[in-house]
Amino acid sequence: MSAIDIACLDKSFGQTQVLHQVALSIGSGEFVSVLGPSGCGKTTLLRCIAGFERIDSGRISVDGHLVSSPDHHLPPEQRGIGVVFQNYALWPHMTVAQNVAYGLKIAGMPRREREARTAHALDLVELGGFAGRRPADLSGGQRQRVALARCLAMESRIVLLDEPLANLDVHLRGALEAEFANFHARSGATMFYITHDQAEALALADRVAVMDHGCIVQFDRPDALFRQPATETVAGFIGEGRVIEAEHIQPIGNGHASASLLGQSVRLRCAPDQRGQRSGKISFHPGDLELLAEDAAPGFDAHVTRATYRGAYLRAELMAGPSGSVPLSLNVAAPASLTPGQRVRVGLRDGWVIPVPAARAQF
Amino acid sequence: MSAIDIACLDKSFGQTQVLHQVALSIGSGEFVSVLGPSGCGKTTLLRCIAGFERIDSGRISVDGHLVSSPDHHLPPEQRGIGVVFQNYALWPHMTVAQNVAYGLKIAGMPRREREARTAHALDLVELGGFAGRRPADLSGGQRQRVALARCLAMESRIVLLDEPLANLDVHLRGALEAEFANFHARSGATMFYITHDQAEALALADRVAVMDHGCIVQFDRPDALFRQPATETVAGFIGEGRVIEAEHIQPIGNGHASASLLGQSVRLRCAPDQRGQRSGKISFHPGDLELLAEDAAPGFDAHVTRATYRGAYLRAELMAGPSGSVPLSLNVAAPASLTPGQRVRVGLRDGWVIPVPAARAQF
Amino acid sequence: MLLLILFVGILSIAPLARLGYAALIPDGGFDAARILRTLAGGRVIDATLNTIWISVSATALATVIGTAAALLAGLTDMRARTLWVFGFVLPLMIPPQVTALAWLQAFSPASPLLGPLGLSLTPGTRHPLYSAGGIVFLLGLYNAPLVFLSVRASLYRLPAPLIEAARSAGARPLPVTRDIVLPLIRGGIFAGAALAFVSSIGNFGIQAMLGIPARVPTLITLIYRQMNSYGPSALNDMALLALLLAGLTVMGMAVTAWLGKRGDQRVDNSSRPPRLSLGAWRAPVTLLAWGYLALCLILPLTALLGSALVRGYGQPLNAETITFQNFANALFRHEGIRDAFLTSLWLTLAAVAVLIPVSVALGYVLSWRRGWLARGLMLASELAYALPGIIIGVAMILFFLRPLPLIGTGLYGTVWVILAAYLSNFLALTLRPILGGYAQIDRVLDEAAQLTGASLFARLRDIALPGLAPSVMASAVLVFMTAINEIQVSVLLVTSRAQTIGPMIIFLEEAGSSTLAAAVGCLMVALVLILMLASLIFGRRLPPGVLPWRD
Amino acid sequence: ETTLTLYTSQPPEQAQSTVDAFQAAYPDIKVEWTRNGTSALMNVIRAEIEAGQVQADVLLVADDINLGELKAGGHLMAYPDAPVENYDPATYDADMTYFGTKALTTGIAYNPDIAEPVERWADLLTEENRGQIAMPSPLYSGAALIHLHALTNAPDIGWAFFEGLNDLDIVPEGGNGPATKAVASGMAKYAILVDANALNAKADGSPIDFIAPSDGVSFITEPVAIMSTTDNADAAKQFVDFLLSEDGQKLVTEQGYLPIMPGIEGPEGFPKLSDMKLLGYDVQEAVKNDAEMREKFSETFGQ
Ligand SMILES: Nc1ncnc2c1ncn2[C@@H]1O[C@H](COP(=O)(O)OP(=O)(O)OP(=O)(O)O)[C@@H](O)[C@H]1O
Ligand SMILES: Nc1ncnc2c1ncn2[C@@H]1O[C@H](COP(=O)(O)OP(=O)(O)OP(=O)(O)O)[C@@H](O)[C@H]1O
Ligand SMILES: [Mg+2]
Ligand SMILES: [Mg+2]
Repeated sequence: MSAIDIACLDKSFGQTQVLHQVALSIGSGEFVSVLGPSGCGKTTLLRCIAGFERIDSGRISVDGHLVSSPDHHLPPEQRGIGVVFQNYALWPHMTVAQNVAYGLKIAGMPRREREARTAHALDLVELGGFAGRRPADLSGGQRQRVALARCLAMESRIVLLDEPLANLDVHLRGALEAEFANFHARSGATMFYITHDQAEALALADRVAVMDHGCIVQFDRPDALFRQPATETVAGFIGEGRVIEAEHIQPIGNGHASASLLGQSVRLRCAPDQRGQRSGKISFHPGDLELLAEDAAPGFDAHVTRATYRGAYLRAELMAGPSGSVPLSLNVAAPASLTPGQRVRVGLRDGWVIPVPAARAQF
Repeated sequence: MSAIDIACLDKSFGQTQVLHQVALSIGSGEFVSVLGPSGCGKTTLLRCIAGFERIDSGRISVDGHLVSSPDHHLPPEQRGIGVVFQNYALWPHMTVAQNVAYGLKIAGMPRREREARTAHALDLVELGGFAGRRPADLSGGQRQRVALARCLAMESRIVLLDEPLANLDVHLRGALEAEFANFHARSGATMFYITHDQAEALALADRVAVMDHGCIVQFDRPDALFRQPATETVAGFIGEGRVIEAEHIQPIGNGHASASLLGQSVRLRCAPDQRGQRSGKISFHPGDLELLAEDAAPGFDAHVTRATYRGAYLRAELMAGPSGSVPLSLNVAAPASLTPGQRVRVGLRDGWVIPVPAARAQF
Repeated sequence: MLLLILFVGILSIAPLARLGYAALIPDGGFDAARILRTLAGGRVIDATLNTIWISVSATALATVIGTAAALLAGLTDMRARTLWVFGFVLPLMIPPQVTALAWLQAFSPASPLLGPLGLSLTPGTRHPLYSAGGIVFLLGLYNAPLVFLSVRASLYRLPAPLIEAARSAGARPLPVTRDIVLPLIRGGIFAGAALAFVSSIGNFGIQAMLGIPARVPTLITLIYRQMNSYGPSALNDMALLALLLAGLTVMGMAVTAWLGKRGDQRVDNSSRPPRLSLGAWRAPVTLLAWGYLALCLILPLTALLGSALVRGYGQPLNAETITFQNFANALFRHEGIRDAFLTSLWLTLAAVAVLIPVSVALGYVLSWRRGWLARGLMLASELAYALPGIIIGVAMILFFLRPLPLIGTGLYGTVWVILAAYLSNFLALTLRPILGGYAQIDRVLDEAAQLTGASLFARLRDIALPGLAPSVMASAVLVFMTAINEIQVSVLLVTSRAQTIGPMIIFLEEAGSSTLAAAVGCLMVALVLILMLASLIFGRRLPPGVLPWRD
Repeated sequence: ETTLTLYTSQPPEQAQSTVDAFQAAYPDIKVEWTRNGTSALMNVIRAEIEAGQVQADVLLVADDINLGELKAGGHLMAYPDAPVENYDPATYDADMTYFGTKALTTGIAYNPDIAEPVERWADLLTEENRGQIAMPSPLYSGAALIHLHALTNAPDIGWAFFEGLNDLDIVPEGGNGPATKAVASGMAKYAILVDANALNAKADGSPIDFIAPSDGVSFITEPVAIMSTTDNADAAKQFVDFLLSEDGQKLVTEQGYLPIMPGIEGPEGFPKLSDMKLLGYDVQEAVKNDAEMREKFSETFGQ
């Protein structure tokens, strides 16, 4: 049975429609990430599920029970859904421990057990020593961790998290990512995890929903999103994908196609039902490009416009194509050195033909 | 001349000392990132520079003028410093445009010019269409962008930014990173940029200050931090570095040393004045490890404990060493597949001997 | 800062010091024995104890009613909230004596209300309102709108996510209110309580009308009695009693301030205010709320209107006796009434216009700068509010009688003394809610503006003032309502050149023109109602939450 | 042109008409007047005295105990040549510092809808009237204070009457205004009230009427006095002259009060001064034992 079932959901604020016909079906115990650019409606979707917003049309069911429809609205406190808020929403008049314990107290848990659970949750987020502080005396990241602990302590069956790691450093993030994975494995709770960090989304989730302008554009397993993006938006959003125009796309069977890219013939992956197209969009990631020797073939000439140091590698922004106007990105292993203006030759190892929606497909 | 000069700065809140003897000298026009775990005192340091906190001891000079010392305190409005706050600090009663324009209005800029500048700043953060909204009607990321635009519009000579990109998605982040770089190049302003994202810090900064527990542990160029971390903390914090114990470290000249690691002899980089040590800490990054054939030598045996999908690559967490208790991380290029429990053999391509502070160095 | 010190210094501290001098050193010598004799009399001690428990209980009652009303209007989806809030605030405009008399009549043997229902008291039994309990009851009802205004302002700054977080933790509306909402608006609640306390302790109208027949002496009635006695020491004794009352009041304010400050109430107010659904309770709660209004507004209002529509007080109102003569007289015949009204109106507006900026500035210093100087200023302002109005009047006379050093002529006998007295007396009234407002604003907003180079003044105008808008509006409404028909302060200061409407109504009463006085009262209520309606129309462009009666 | 400052307790309308009439008679004198209740005025004057800056030149207030007190403090100026030839010496001060201008008697008011008229003060003391008599308090009202002095002075009334009231649960409260309202609204059957209050209300149609008890009424004279600190003694004297003149006394009738110059008709419906038994008292004595009197009163009524 689905833990959360959303059908045809619309939501507007005044004149602006924020969610358009959102449909999602999340299995019980599933870990779903929602990924999308700022302002695309992620938080609004979460608030609809939690019951903070009434919906304009459509329906939301939780565990098979209808909780939201335009004329039925179960109040949030009766949905049994845990939420970590984007702006923390800590209660300023309570100490850290009281913030974490409040939900347990409301649930009527005996004091002893409550204190143990609170202490444990605070330890998980490495805030054991801060139990007596007030939120105002904490750093930004510490506040976020309190919000997290507050939700973890409730051990709800369904947990919604709104960018829970946005303010944390890599280490803590790594640790808490692992903790989420653990918590999920241990408790079997259904998790609905909003993030704008695709690495986080891909690493944690069973499935990822990519949103854009209030619509869900793809809802699929992480590797499918990465390797077979359904639209340009998804392709561009995941793994620093690059979308460029190719010509003469011709399926050659076995999920592959040949195409002509910047005047060179290349071999790409494609959908099984891909048809021949005069032109189309293809996508690839920086890791799919490699630096070649001066005049190796097949390859593209390009010049470097910007090179930034990324620790393990150097990220180079390139301009390629006949008129030097197609932007590409390339990762080069660390000891290398590239300077703006330098001319290089690059090769494409892998790429994907973005399928054309059925209605528009034509040769 | 230094734009910001900090000497022997101490700062406590009540009983807790938050900053310990912080010293930093930031050149005019330099882009400095401050990197450190949550709660280490980054925001507090920023607030001291901006003039919101009085300092307990030490001194802060801006452009050669003393602005803070225990008995002298120039109020923030006279320092001419721009700040982007961690929690945005938008004025709720003003529209987005009014928020951005307020500082210009105060500075007495004529309306026409002010409007143009405001519109430009909002366009930069892709909020052109939101000028008339109030902060309460914006998403979290949109609020952050308004805060950013507000600061950019002021074009201060010194700009302090407190995690300005924390709530933004990768794309916008990339765009704004580039915008910061541009702004910096164009204006020659001195930038003091707090972040917990080391990739951001390394990519943008001329120099990076790494903080921990209220102290500056290293202040150096990005590549130096990455390749020659001064302490274990830095090594661990940058580029997902791993620190493990090695024995029989012996300099072999030319900035290299030999050592014995998990029973294998390896060649490492070291400081020019490195001396022989019976044991010491060495550091390396996931990218320095490579997957080897079954029984290639030299190499270490390990088993996989967790493998997560990261898009371009697979991140594997390993346990190595005689008793299988030394944790390692390894990145494997995309098409590979590793499963928990699997045994693998890995080799170390590069590593760095963490120098022992002079006083403690001994054989 | 210097200006603030001057302002509070001249308007609050100096007249008070002059009064303290009159009280403690009557004839150039400090006479401890006299002070002891005056204060240690059995009657004074009795009155002090009565005063304390009556005003504390009345404050508690007012706080409960006012807070409940604010929660209803500010947090729930009760029907017709705007209209209801109008009705809830309006009784502030009806003089307390009228309210008290209306209640007395409603439950008297000859009651036109209960009589037909067969519920009226048998003649000869003691009226139940003639008791300490009765005083507490009426004072509580009368002062509830003060608390309401203050709490309402606080509620607007409460961000919805804090409530949502509690609801997603499983808390139903009642626990949410108890655990999250109330602690976060406690600044507003206790600011309101402080106002209610001061207003209760110094309310002569109700305490005298019910307390004297009930033989419950209180300090304020004692002071007025002293005031009417003869002899050279009368003024000094009265000043002494007034200081005692002021002392009690300041203690009360200190307690409420302390209670109100505990706990961090700073909230991020860039999100929208919350609203809880009453669900099935909506209809009954709405009914109850309107029932309360009927009692507290309609009762005294009909009494007032009933008197205004007949020629002679006590005539039954019917087709034969009904007349609009009184209204016509008030509006067109008596020029004095019109002049007095206009004077009151501009005095009130001037007081609001001066007090609001001063309070915002003073609040800034008190909330974000602190320091003993600021505390001293605040204490002085509260003392001035705590003193019964009539005492302020005396202090003003004592202080402003001589020609002022720089100007050369005295202000005495002009409207300016009345304005000065208003400024001195009502400073605390505006300061309290505004301090409550500051408690909820995160200082980082001010810091962000500081960075742009904005001066303190610009920041007060552009950042603090709009952020405080709901509190500021509540303050302004409080001052307006209190000052427009103010009596006690100005009654000693009015002259043929400077008349205000409050004393004018009293004089009409004294001259036996009760029905004309009632007509003037009705007109005042109508005027305020019109102003409120106008504010709804012209207030559309104001940010939400600024007008207490609009969402 | 001289400016005269007048402090008066007359209702504003009447104060204005008095001042207008005076200015018409003496065009070169301008009167600035302050109107307030007697006790409020006395407080103002006390404060002014305390500050050493007395503003008033002339006082025209309700009762003479207040003036007696000012006189005792040396704050009043004597006017030996005042035109008092026609007046009863009981109406002005023997030392010529203040002069009565009208008579306000205190008698019994009743609501004809619910009560019967009575003859004498003692008739009020019956069980049916328990809690049904409104009475201004001498602690607040000047007229009531004089009433207390006068009645306790009268040998056949005395304190017994007030004790009787207390036994009936009567609590004196406030001034004449509330007492008038109490009777007119039917909350009380009777009130101890000033004539003008009752009779003017009656004229307006209120259900109220006035009785002058046969065993005597107390009265106040609304005296006028000149402050000793005045700079305009001449103008002040002219003001006193005017009030005591025939024109001045006719004005009193117009304003709805009983004039005290013999031969001048009172307003319609008012009992004639000569038909009433007036209960006097010794002002000097009253000023002296005032505190004692209040004390005893408070004790009697347990206030
Ligand atoms: N007003 C205060 N009173 C007491 N302690 C405080 C106060 N403000 C900050 N601290 C403490 O000082 C330490 C440093 O806080 P700071 O805000 O500088 O951290 P930070 O490095 O900015 O962290 P983050 O990355 O989480 O924002 C934290 O442990 C915090 O709890
Ligand atoms: N109360 C509101 N009134 C009007 N518009 C709103 C309101 N709340 C949100 N919006 C708008 O709805 C859109 C979606 O907002 P939402 O908060 O869901 O975005 P988000 O995807 O969570 O973004 P972010 O990653 O920046 O938090 C935004 O354009 C926002 O400006
Ligand atoms: Mg969001
Ligand atoms: Mg911080």
